[in-house]
Formats: sequence, structure tokens, C-alpha cells
Amino acid sequence: MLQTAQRSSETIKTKAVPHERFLEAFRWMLLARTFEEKLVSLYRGGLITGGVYIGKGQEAVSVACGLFLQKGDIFAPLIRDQAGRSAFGEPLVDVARTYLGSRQGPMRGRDGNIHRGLPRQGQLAMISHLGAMVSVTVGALMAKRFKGEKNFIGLSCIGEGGMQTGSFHEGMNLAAVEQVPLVIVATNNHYAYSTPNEREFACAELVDRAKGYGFEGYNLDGTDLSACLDVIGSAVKRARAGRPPQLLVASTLRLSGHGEHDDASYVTDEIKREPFAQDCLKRADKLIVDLNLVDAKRLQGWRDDAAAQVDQAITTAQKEAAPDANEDWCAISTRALVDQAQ
Amino acid sequence: MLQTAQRSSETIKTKAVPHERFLEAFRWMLLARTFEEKLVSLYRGGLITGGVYIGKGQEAVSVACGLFLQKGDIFAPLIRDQAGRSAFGEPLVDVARTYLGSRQGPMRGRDGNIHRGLPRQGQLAMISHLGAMVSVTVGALMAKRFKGEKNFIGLSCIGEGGMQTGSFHEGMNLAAVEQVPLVIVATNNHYAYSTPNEREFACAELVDRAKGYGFEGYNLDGTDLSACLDVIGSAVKRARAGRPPQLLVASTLRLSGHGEHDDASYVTDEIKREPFAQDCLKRADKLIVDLNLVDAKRLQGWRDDAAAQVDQAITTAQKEAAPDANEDWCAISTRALVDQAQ
Amino acid sequence: MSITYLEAIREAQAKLLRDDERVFIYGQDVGGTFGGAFKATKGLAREFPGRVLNTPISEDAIVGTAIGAALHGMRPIVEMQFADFSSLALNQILNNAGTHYWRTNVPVPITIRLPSGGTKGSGPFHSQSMESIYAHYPGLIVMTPATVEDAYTMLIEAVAIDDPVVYCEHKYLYYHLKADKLPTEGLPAGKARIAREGRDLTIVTYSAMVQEALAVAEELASDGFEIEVVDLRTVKPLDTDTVLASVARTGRLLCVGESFPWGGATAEVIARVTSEGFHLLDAPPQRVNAKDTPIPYHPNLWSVHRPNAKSIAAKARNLLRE
Amino acid sequence: MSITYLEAIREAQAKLLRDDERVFIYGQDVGGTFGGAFKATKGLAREFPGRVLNTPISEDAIVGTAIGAALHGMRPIVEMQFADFSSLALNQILNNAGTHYWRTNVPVPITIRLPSGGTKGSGPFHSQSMESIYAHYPGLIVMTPATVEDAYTMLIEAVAIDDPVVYCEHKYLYYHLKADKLPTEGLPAGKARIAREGRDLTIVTYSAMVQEALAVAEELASDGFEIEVVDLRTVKPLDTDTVLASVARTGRLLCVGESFPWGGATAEVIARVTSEGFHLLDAPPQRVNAKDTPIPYHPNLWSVHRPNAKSIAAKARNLLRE
Ligand SMILES: Cc1ncc(C[n+]2csc(CCOP(=O)(O)OP(=O)(O)O)c2C)c(N)n1
Ligand SMILES: Cc1ncc(C[n+]2csc(CCOP(=O)(O)OP(=O)(O)O)c2C)c(N)n1
Ligand SMILES: [Mg+2]
Ligand SMILES: [Mg+2]
Repeated sequence: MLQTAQRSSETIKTKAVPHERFLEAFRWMLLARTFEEKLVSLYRGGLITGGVYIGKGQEAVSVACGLFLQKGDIFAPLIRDQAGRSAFGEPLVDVARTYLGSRQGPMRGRDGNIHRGLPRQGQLAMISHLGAMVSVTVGALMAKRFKGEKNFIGLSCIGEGGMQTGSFHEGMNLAAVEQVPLVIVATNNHYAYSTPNEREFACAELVDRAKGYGFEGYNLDGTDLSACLDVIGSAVKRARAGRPPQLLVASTLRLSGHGEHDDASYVTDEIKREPFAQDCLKRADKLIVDLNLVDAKRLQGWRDDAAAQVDQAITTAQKEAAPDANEDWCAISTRALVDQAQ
Repeated sequence: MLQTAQRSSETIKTKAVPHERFLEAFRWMLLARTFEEKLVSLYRGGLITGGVYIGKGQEAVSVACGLFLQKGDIFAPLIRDQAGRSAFGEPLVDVARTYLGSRQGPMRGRDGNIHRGLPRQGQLAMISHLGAMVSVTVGALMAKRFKGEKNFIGLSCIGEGGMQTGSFHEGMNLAAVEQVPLVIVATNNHYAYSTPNEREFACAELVDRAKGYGFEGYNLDGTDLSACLDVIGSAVKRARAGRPPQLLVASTLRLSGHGEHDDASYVTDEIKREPFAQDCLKRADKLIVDLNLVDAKRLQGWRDDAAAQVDQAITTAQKEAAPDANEDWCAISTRALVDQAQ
Repeated sequence: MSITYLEAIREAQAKLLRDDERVFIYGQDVGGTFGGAFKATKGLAREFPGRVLNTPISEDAIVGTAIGAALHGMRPIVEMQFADFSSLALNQILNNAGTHYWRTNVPVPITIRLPSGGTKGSGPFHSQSMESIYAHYPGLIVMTPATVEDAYTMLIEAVAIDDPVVYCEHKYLYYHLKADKLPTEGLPAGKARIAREGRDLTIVTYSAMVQEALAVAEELASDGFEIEVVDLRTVKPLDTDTVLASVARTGRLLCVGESFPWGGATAEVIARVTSEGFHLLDAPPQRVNAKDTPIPYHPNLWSVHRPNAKSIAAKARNLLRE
Repeated sequence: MSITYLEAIREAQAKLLRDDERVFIYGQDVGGTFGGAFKATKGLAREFPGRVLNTPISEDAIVGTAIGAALHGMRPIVEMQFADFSSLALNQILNNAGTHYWRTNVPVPITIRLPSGGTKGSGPFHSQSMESIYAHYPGLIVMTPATVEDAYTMLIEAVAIDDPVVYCEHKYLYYHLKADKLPTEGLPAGKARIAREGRDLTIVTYSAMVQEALAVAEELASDGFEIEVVDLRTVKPLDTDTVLASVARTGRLLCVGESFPWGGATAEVIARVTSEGFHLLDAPPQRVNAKDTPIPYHPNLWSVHRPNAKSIAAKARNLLRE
């Protein structure tokens, strides 16, 4: 039960992942990449206020997080999870609305960029403080158990940086104590902002932490979509089957700045040559071409479709009104209680 | 470097621990036990205000923590470390003063019971919030390294309950990142206050956490003084020799209430029959008698001496004045800055 | 029959567990046969199996878990072992629970019980009053019950409210305060209470200091002064209207709080009264707070550190002389 | 030459590292070639090898480590990436650093830099002003520099002070505020500064709001009003004397702060002035604070949420009319 294993799946020829799933995942990745490229260009053009944080290079891990979840599951995405959020069902227009501050977005201009969510639909709205959403996921799963729901799981994302927070530790331990069906997907993209792994932790393998909590732990190659689908899909299955909580640690490189304000000049050339620095989207694309899973025309059609979806989402959101400052400025829902004096 | 090992040392006949060390440790244990029994009777008699928290059943682990430390080392004892504190050099009269609120104690009546320390002498003054002192120990060790000191180590104590705090996790991880010569001695006494292990953590072995941080980890039998001296002594040696930080996990049972206000009726009879429920002091005593390490008369002399020391400490402290409420009530040392308006 | 403040808290929780299956209690040592460091949940784990749960020593995750459960239909009650340890859950309380409704339109109905305030010999880490910290940040309701009756009805109300409630129960009142029976209803949150009528001076206070203020009122009555005592009940929202109406009657304001002197509830009350009711005042408003040091262990020091009937009476007499 | 508020902070740290070998800088991303999320430590890691250290994302342990190092002879400067994340270090700050000297007689000379306050589009978790939380608890000095000169001299002073200092630097001022050169000396901590003299109304404020207040003073000058602006510089200790002296001259008090409205620095100032200088006031004291909600992301909302020259001027005009 507590073993820590290394899994690898070189190509989808392993049959672990059916072609359809792979292609579906690829399309979400494509959509996320296209959308985020658009966000970047809007940001560069001064059309987005605040920060833009993208998941370039991490779409394979992220999409696999969103793809195996069902209605009734809990998803706690983090900074770099555009692909997973979309795959889980977040409407692209809501993302555009959040970045552009539309009053029709789920955050109504009150919160921006990655700090969005649809809690009623099971997608938690992250706060910035890393690690904090793990225990929130645990609580949501406990609620479902209390209410007698069945066949639900939770999936909470984290970076290797966030794994060093006290909040993460407490949340992970509590998940094990409560034996909730939780999958934690950690992505070690080798940096927390500008800080390299050497100044983040000193263990040989982050996945070794699993055992110390009573989690099952697996490593995976975050640049290999097929591996991501296989390993994350299997972990989701195990969680649904009532196994102990699962810790997955994916290896990638963040292929962008921390945010778009950051040129990431601190990323060394050496690290850029590492296997984990490969672009998961390019790898998946090449595999599709090499194995001739989809012909060039259909592939182009997918690209066009992604671009069209992105355009539509952005155009819609751009037309919508900004929030109105003449609101009632009340932070609680029990308005009758509101302090009239302020 | 990252292996997790189980050590055991049935008797001191293993030669790992010389007789003299064992006997010295035994005397500190005796002193701590005698002193704490006295505290309990003062508390029952209404002569101590606030709480009394004793280390009954944990003296073997604790004494080994204090005994191998030298001047220049950093010791961060916790709730149940009377034996270790004494062995490290804390004057018994200062403990009495703290419990009795003498103005001549190191805490001058401002803080009581276990929240005492002599930071200038390397014994940190714990705050109640568990886990918080680990990083403080790390910082003290960094300071020593910055200043070019040599041959120092730090030893920080924790209970299995405190290991679940976020603060503990962050401190432990930081120790590994900074590669400071730290030994963490965790005592799993099977309860955090009334909460049994099942509701504290869900891993098979707490010591398995070591690997996930880049610590070296060892288990030990906390009821076996000889094992405590061996395992803790060796870890201290490794830390001094520049090895990675060390995590030791001792197994015991708290042989008292959480504090003296607590009758511990929640401790099950079943658990009281476990091997880890043995009284480490009785075990050491029996070994001394069985192996005839010391004759009965000398042993009695030690007991009498402990009783005399305790009496003297208490009598001295009881004669001293209480703190004067007409003080200047200033929480900062830079008095010139003090806000006159309050 | 007579019931203590502590028993009222236990009874409220028993009733909540009985009447509402969404309620569960989460915290260190609340469960098992033990029932909490102060026995506020004594017997409840047996009476309501699986709904009164011990937790690891993980304040941040305890509150995070409660937030998640509340978002998915539950009504968790969290017990902090001491208010002082809530410093470790503060991020979840302020930044997660406190912001959630405003950000997402989805409220977070959690109740966090903080055993608060000083008792003899408890020292710097088991005596704190943190209401002013929680009230400073938006999104939270902060209750500070001062009577057995309020302890009961306000806890029931806290769980009914859709927003996060920080419920500061005072440890000094646990055994000291008794009532004949439990009420069936009480004032709503956000409404202050005139604990004693008077016309010479208004003491505005809350929590354990209400008792001290009443003692002062009694003492000064023998000198012919009629002191009005306003019990805020909730420090946020703060019932400025009731306070202003009282000051309109008396012309004099003394604010008393057990927490530290810089900022906090007493400063807030004075700022409100002076900006909205300046001309009601016949004399400068005054405050009595704890001293600006950690809370001392030794009873000699502690009795001076916290406001008490004596120090409040002295301030009140001065103010009556102005 | 011209130097910004942010450059002054960097220069102060460079000087401290140069002059005092006990100083080191500890925090997320402060080191390497990066030099901090705001570049406040740019280049320092190279200039002072081994003394400007990146940390894991572990706010509690970062401050705990600084405390331990300070106890053993160092003078650590901690950079929080944003003030908002200090909620996770709050326990170490309040309960460990803040109590240590009083408990043990051994002071803890740490400086914690909090990049504070709102900037456009930063939202609920990257905009907070936490000075009122830290000032409420005993044992800390809380600095809130409002000028380039103060940013420089106060940071140097913070490190010299034996007690823990929470140094709240305002992100909005980082690039907006410039000076010709760095000063060689400044006012000591605990002393407020008259930022502009006037005789009709006193605005007491600190940090970024000083600039807004000065703009208001300028604006109202064209209507013939002379507004005095008091920059508190440190909100704790708070220089009541300077404030009272100003109110004695003007008879009118307006307190402005960017943090949340309940409690906090503005309430504290009003409570002090009204209890100690009630008869100096010719009109009710007033406050302008941020609104009692999380800090909004959208610029339309944010510009209304925070006090600004317009909302302050409106309040000032009303007050001048009373
Ligand atoms: C508790 C906390 N401290 C600091 C920050 C500021 N911060 C935002 S993202 C980030 C780096 C995160 O690194 P990692 O978890 O590895 O995720 P990645 O950005 O690499 O995907 C930091 C330090 C934060 N969000 N939360
Ligand atoms: C962060 C924190 N939360 C709660 C407490 C209250 N408390 C004091 S001791 C204790 C139990 C500690 O258990 P453990 O760490 O196993 O040590 P033991 O008492 O068993 O020696 C608790 C919950 C605390 N001191 N710190
Ligand atoms: Mg990372
Ligand atoms: Mg224990």
C-alpha cells in the first residue's frame, strides 16, 4: 500500500491510453495554449490589467487532471491549470471575463486571472496563498461523504514550491487521516518563481514524501502526454476505488516566465537542455504526426477551431461592461447584519 | 544517505554506551522524576498557579537529548524535557522559580512552567505553538555558521502531535535546505493530549518522513535508556561530523496526564500493556540492579541526593519575592521609543 | 437548575447537532470520551457518532477543511483549543473564509469557536483576546457573548448565519457565570444590549468585561452615580446606534476591552462615537484596555495587566468628575 | 541624479550589508540574479555572496529562522514577497518575536519588510496593508515610510533597533516617488513629521496616503484652506504629541488610512486625540479608510475601494464646513 513506484510510458503504443482520450486531451492542450498565447498578446498590448500566469509546458499534466474528473468531483486547480480547468468544464468565456474584468464573469471583476472558480460546480476558487486549497478539497470531500454521495474524488494541484508550505503539509496529512479519496498532482517545474530546486528542498525525490503521510506515490514525466494520462488516470481510478490518497509528482520545466512580467532570465541554458524541458504540446503533436493518428488537415482544423473559440471568448468578454463601482460594498451575504455605520 | 534504519540495543551490554554515561543519565532522570513528582504535589496542594506538564515516561529520551550537547550547542526542548534541560545545564532552581513565579527566575514571573529558556546559553524559550521552535533552531545554527563558529549542533524536540503542524514541516525542510547540523528528536508517546495516533497521522512509520526531506531517520525505543543514549548519541555525532540533518523517532507512552489537571482516563488499558508503555526509569533502575552496576546503598544515596536538590530548589524559590506589578510594562527593549501616550 | 456559560455552549452544540444534520464539530480533542480541553463538547461524540471529530494539531488545515465542507453543504463548528492558536489558522480565516463570498458569491457558513481571554496563571499563549484582529478584516462576523443566555443563542445563530462567524467565548466566564435556565430566544447578532440602565456615564464593553463593568456600576451606585452599561455582544457588526443612543442619554463614554490597547474594539467605538456623535459628549471619551505587553503568567502581574473593576472604576470616577 | 523609493530601499540594504557583517537578507527570490519580486535586492546577492539567500515558500519558517539568527547575534532582514503572505508568518511575528524580549529579557533584532498596499489590478491577495494587525499586538515597532528619504533612513534604523521591526513599504510608491538624493540622517522612529503646515484642518496619515493628503492640501489651498498634513512615519509607537500639537493649531482632525475600516491606525489616532485633546477639537474628528470588503482586482472598483485625493477632499470639505 505504501510503495513508491516509478511509472513510465514511452508512447501511447503501450495501449494504456486509448487514442481517443489522447486526442481529446491534445485538443484541450491546444485550446489552452492558444488561449494563453492570446492572453499574453493582450497583456503585452496593455489590454489586461494585473498579472498573466500561463501553463506553457505544463498542459499535459494539467489536462490529465481535468480530464478524468466527473460531475460531482472536486477540482482545485492552481496557477498553471488552464488546460485542466477547460477539460473539467470551465467555460472559456469565463476565463476571458476574469482576465478582462467583465462584470459578467464568475468573479465579476472583483478577482482576476487565476484566482477564479466555480465552487458550486466543484471547481474551487484558489486564494494566492499556496497550499491553502488542499485542506479545502479535503473538507469538500468530507462533506460529500457526510451527505452520503458516492463515487466522488477530489484532485488538488500544487507546484513543488507550494509543497514546502506548512499549509500543504497539514492538508496532505489530514487527507490521509480522514482517508478521503484525494489525488494530489504536484508539478515540479524546477523553479518557484526564480528559485531553483536546490533552495526549495533537499530530498532526493519529492515523491518520497508520499510514504511519510500514508499516500501512494508515483512519479511521472510531465512532458509525455501519454504518461500523464496513464499515471494520473490510474491514480484517479485508485482513488475512486477507495485506495489511500495519491501523490503524483510530475517533472517539467515552466516554458514561460513566472508571470508575463518576468523574462525568466534566471533559467539556465543547462536546464533548458534537460529532458524535462521538452514542450509537452510539441511532443504530443509530433507523436500524432509520426503515428499518423490524425491527418494534417484535421489537425489544422483543430487549430483553427481553437483559435476561433479563443477569439469568440475574448470578443464576448471585451464587449461586456466593467463592474460598477456604485455597488453596495458588502463582504457578507447576511446583509441584514451589515454594519450601517460604515 | 537517505536510508531509514531501525536500531535496537537491548541492554548496555552491547557496549555501545559506557556504564558511566548510562549512570550519569540515570541520575538526571532520577532528578527530573523526583523534581516533577514534587511539582505535582505542590500543584495538588494549590501551591502552583497555572499548569504543570511533566515528562514521566519520557526521561530516557529527554536526558539523551541534553546529555550529548555541549556549550555552544543549541537546545530547543519542549513540554516533557525536564531531564534533558537539566542535563544541558539548566539550574533546577530556575525551574522552581519559573513554576512558582519568582521574580528572580529567568522568566521573572512573566511566563511560567515549560515556557522558559536561557537563550543566551543556547537553551531556547519555547512558545506554546508547537512546531515553531524548529526553524528558530535552524536560524541559531545559521548564525553560528555565519559567525564562523565550529563544532556546534542544534537539537530540537517535538511530539508526534507537533509533527503534524505546518510550522514543523517548514522548519524541517528549511533545515535540510540550509544543511545545518540539526537533530530532531520526536517522541511518539501515542497521544497528543487526548488524541490517539489514529487521528494524528496515517503513515505506517513517522520516521519514513525523514527521507522526504533529505534527513537521515532512525527509530528508537524510548523506554530503553541504553538505546536512547546509543541512537541519540550517534545522531549527535553524525550531525557534528557534517552529515545531513537527523530525525529520530522514539516510541513511549506518556505516563501522566497531558498536564496535571488531566486524569488521562482516555488512555486505554490495551495501550498500557504495550511494550512502549514501560517506565524507562524503572527499566534503567532494574538494569542497574540486575547487572549490579551500582550497589543498593549508593543508589539510595543518589535518590537522597535528588530529593535534597529538589527540596533546596523549591525552598529557595518559595522564599523569593513575587514580581512587582509596578513595573514599567514595556514590551520592547528600545525604551526611548516607547509610546508615552499609552 | 442552574447552568454555566460553558454548559450553555455545550448545550447549544448538542441542540445544533440534534436539529441539523449539516452540523459537525471539528477540532483538537473535541471527540472521544474527552470532549475538549474545556469539556465544551463533553459527551457529544458518543451522542452523535462520527460528527464530533478529533483532528491533528493542524490549525490551518482544520479551518481549510471546515471551509471546504461548508462550501459543499455542511455547517461545521471548529473549536480552537485556545484562541491564541488561531494565529495559525488566521490565513484561512481572513484570506479564504473572509474573502470567499465577496469574490465568488458563494458564502462560507463556518463557525469558529475561540476560547478567549485571560484566566489566572495562563500566561502569554493561553490568554489572548483576538476579536480585534478578526474584526479588522472584511467578511467575518465577530461575536463576543458576555452572558450565559447569549453564549447559547448566539452560538445557535452563528451556525445559522451563512457567513463565517468567529465566536469568541471567554474562558473566565466558563464556570464563573451561571443562569437559571436557557433562553428560547435572544437578541439578533449585530444588536447591542443595555446591560444596565443609567444616566451619568456609558460604559461600552463586551465579553468578560461586561461583568467588571456591572460591578463598577454597582459600586458607583453607592456614591449616587448611575452608570449605563452597553454590552456590544458582537464587535462586528458593531451596533453604533445603540451606543450613540446611550451616549446621548449620559454624555459620557468609557470603553473597556480586555485586548491590547493599540487599535481594536475600544478605539473603534470611540472613533465612531466621536465622528458621529461628537456633540453628545460632555467630556472626553476614555478607554481602559489591557497593557501593551504580552499577558503575564503571574497572578500579581496579570491582575494589573487586564482591566478590572478597580481600574475601570478609577477611570470612571475621573471621567464623572470632568 | 534621482532615486526612487524602491531604489532607496535597495540602497539602504546595500549599505547595511556593507557596514554590518551581522546583516543578511532572507526571503523568497531575493537572491540569485533575480533580486526579488520587486527588485529591492537586485544585484545584492552578487555583491554580498552568501548573505542574500533565497528561501523555500515557507513564511513561518523564514521568520522563525530570522528569530533564531537574531538571538545568536545576526541582524536578519526578511523580505515577504507581498505583505499579504505575512499572514502565514504572523504567529512567529506576534507570538515569538513580539513576546520574546518581555518574556526572556533577550531582544530579537529582526526587520521584516512587507511590500504593502494596493496597486492597480493586484486584487485581494497582493494589495493588503497589515500595519494595524501588527501594531495591535505588543512587542513590535511598525514603520510606514511615506517618502524616499524615510524609506532609506528608517530601514537603516530598523536594523539598528534591537527590537523586531515590521517595515511596511508601499508598493505604489516604489516607482512613483522620487527624490534627488539620499539623506544622511532622518527623524527617529516614533517621531511624526509635519509634511505640510496649515491651520484650518489636520490630516493625519501615513504611507502612500501622505501623497494623497498632500494633493488634497494643494487642491484645497486654491479654495483658501490651509491643510496641515501629519505623516505618522511609525504607526507604533505613535507620536501622539505631534498629532495633538497639530490639532491644537487647526481644531479639526481627519485621519486617513489605506487599510480596512474597522479598528486600526485611524481609529487609534482618533481615540487618542479625543481622549487626550478633546477640547482642542472644533468639529467631530473624521476618518477615511478603505472599504470593508476584500481589495478588488478591477481598477474601477479599486479606485473607489481605496481612499484617494477625491474622497479625502470631499471629507475634508465637509469637515471644514462644520
Ligand atoms: C504562501 C505563499 N507565499 C508566496 C507566494 C508568492 N508566489 C506566488 S507563485 C510563487 C512560486 C510558486 O512556485 P511553485 O509552487 O513551484 O509553482 P510554479 O509557479 O512553479 O508553477 C510564489 C513564491 C504565494 N503565492 N504563496
Ligand atoms: C499549534 C498548537 N496547537 C495546539 C496546541 C495545544 N496543545 C498543547 S500540547 C498539545 C498536544 C501535544 O501533543 P504532542 O506534540 O504529541 O506532545 P505530547 O504532549 O504528547 O508530549 C496540544 C494540542 C499547541 N500547543 N500548539
Ligand atoms: Mg515550480
Ligand atoms: Mg504526543
